Amino acid sequence: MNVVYALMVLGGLGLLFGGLLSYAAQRFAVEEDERVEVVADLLPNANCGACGYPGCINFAEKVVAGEAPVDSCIPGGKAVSDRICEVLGLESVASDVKKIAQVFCLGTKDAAADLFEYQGIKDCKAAMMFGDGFKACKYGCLGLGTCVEVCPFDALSMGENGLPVVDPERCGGCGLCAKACPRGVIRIVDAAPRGKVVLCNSQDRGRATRNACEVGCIGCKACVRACPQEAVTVENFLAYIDRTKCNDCGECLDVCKRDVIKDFKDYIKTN
Amino acid sequence: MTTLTQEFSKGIVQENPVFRLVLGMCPTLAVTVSAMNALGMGISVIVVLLCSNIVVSAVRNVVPAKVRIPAYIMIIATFVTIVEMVLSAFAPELFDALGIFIPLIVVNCIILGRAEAFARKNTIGRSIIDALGIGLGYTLSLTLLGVIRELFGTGSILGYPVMGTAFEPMGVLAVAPGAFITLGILLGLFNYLFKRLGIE
Amino acid sequence: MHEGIKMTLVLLIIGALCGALLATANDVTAPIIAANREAEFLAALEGFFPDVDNFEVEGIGKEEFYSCYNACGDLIGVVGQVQASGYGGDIDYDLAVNADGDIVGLRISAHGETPGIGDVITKPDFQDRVIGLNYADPIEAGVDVDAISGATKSTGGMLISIRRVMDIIGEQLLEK
Amino acid sequence: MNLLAIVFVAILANNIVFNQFLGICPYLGVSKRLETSLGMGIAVTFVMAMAAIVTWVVYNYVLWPLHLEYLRTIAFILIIAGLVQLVETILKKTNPTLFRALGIFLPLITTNCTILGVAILNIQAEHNIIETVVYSISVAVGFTLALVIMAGIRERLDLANVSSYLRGAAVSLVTAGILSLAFMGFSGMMTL
Repeated sequence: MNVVYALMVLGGLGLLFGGLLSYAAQRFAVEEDERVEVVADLLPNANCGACGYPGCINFAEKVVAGEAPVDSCIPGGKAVSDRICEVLGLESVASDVKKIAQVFCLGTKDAAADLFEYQGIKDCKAAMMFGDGFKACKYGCLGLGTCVEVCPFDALSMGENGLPVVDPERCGGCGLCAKACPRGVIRIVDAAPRGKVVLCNSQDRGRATRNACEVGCIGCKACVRACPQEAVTVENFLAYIDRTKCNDCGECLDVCKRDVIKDFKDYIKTN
Repeated sequence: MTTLTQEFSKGIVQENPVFRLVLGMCPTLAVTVSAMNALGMGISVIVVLLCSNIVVSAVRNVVPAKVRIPAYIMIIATFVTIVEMVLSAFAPELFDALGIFIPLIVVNCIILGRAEAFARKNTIGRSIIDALGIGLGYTLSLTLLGVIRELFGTGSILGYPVMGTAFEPMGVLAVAPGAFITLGILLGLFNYLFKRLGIE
Repeated sequence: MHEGIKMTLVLLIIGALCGALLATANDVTAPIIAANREAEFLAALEGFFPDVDNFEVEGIGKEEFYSCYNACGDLIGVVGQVQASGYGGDIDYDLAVNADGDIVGLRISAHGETPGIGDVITKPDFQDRVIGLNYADPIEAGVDVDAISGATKSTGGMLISIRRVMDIIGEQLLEK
Repeated sequence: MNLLAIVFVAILANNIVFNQFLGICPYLGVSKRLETSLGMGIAVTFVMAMAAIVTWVVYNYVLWPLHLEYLRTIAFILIIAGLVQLVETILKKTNPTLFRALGIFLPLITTNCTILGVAILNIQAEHNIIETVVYSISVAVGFTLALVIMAGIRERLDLANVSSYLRGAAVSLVTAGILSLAFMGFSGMMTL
């Protein structure tokens, strides 16, 4: 007999909640364009904000509504925007420019001198509050890993020598690390593996840079004179190589006494 | 498609429920006062996980998405109650030891977790293997924690005093804080081991 | 609407099926469980009074008192399934008192006392202090039974409860 | 049993997380940030109070008279799952931002051992309806308290230089152990 009771009680509860839920599903139905769900699944879902929208779901809604350009998901790059175009039936518009983060500093723990020993919170922004950082060079990397923490793709890891290392496969060029770095040591550059690059961020005069770091650019302009393509310019005692003009001839690399100019392609993974 | 052996072994190492997925914490902390309890809990979780994975993957195409969770949890609850009845009928002393934790197997995140994350999307065969792998991984982790807490907490293993009379048992291990701290350090240890053995 | 009906139907069927399955499982196991419980308690009774033959139950509040009779029907003692309030919550224990009022046995069945400190109540050196006392003597912590230092809340709580239970058993013994 | 004792014991003396080991999975998962902890705490309080009332009524007016106590677990969990799904659908419509902030942790409330644990404890302690509601709300407040304290500590922990192996769940467990040690101090003060 109590089998029937049990059957009725549980069945009744199931019925009650089934009915309640189906009523609620209708009464509180949220009209949602199911394409948003599909597009959201295509996105890396790292909520990095590089597209300018707070989070991938928000961007997916704007894309489906047509208010956001299809290719503005930088980490996703061409692959993601093509797939979104397929889903939404638009023609692919994405240019195949892949972006990547680049650390413009070679000031390792031993190369760049410290002013004082910092034992505060392991965070570059926090360290900046103590006399603009514990390193003699006011432009170099502090090596406390704020960029590593903030990267949603785990593309950045802290090398033993105290400088962050960029992993080209994972980095989508979203720029969160560049925003997080209080000294602007990391910048988002074109990922094409060609050209030379000046790995320094110091705008100090020559003598100040020389005291602060063994590997800092002192703005001696030797590379400017040596470069046949006029690809190198010096501003505020800091050389900058325009990689679109640079043809990898290596003149500047040989002439640089400070050894601060490197090959772009082999410097991404190894430093 | 991962091979069947990988499906099984991932439950023990890569996706070990306690040390990697960090799921099913409530019974893990409370029951592992003694190795015997831990073993009993582990085995009842394997039985329930196996039955629930089979049924969940059997009905996976029938159950509409909106009522997925209530339906699965009812299936799990049925198996747990049956285990509860069988245990209290045929193994009363183990039943008394596991106390409130048998009904809580229903809300043990592992079982619903596997039903939701795995059984719902895979065939019955794969779900069985996954259930065995995850269940075994869970039991091993639980027993390991149980042995450590019992050895240092009361100086015995499976009830037999082992550490001699001079040993002053660390009472804290038998109580709540001890469980938290032991598991925390074990988690750290396993992270170190996994990193050293290069398992992602 | 179709979606709604399907949802309700699925929950109804699963609920009904589970209910039926559990009910049959219960019908199978319930008698065995009851038998287990019965046997377990009978064994406990025999532990206190080896020659117990049958017993009467009398419930007062949440506590139960079993008056035990031997084969020839005279009362050999009363066992109380009672509770005390200790440091870590309620302590369930059985107290056995023989016909002339002396405590014969004490068994803690469930307690939440702190292991290593409060659980001294399960150890012989506390229980022996209580065995042999008569319901007439005043059982007070510190007077004739010194509570164990460091676990005063647990042992003290036990002694107060034993005193209360002895009064109840005392009346029952007089009636018989 | 006076209600004040229940409130004190449920929040401090016998805290559901630190002393009874219930609700650890969401506790470890949600307490990364203060806002989600509070959001989760409020959602758990709401669902726990409602679930306690419904389960108490169903147990005492349906299961008890029909001698179906063994259906207790499955009936309770069905009620809880149904209630959570209901809260989820309503919240999705009325307050989408909180719904997205809670994200996965809303369905996780169903598997939150505290709610089923509290429902069962209410029945075992034979509370009447008022005690049930007071006990459930105090336990939920205790849970939120544990969550908020933990979230506060974890936000500072992320900046401290914890060894890379202990980061995340390991260090939160050790912190929870120390907090549980502190909460044990309350246990001797008052018992139910």
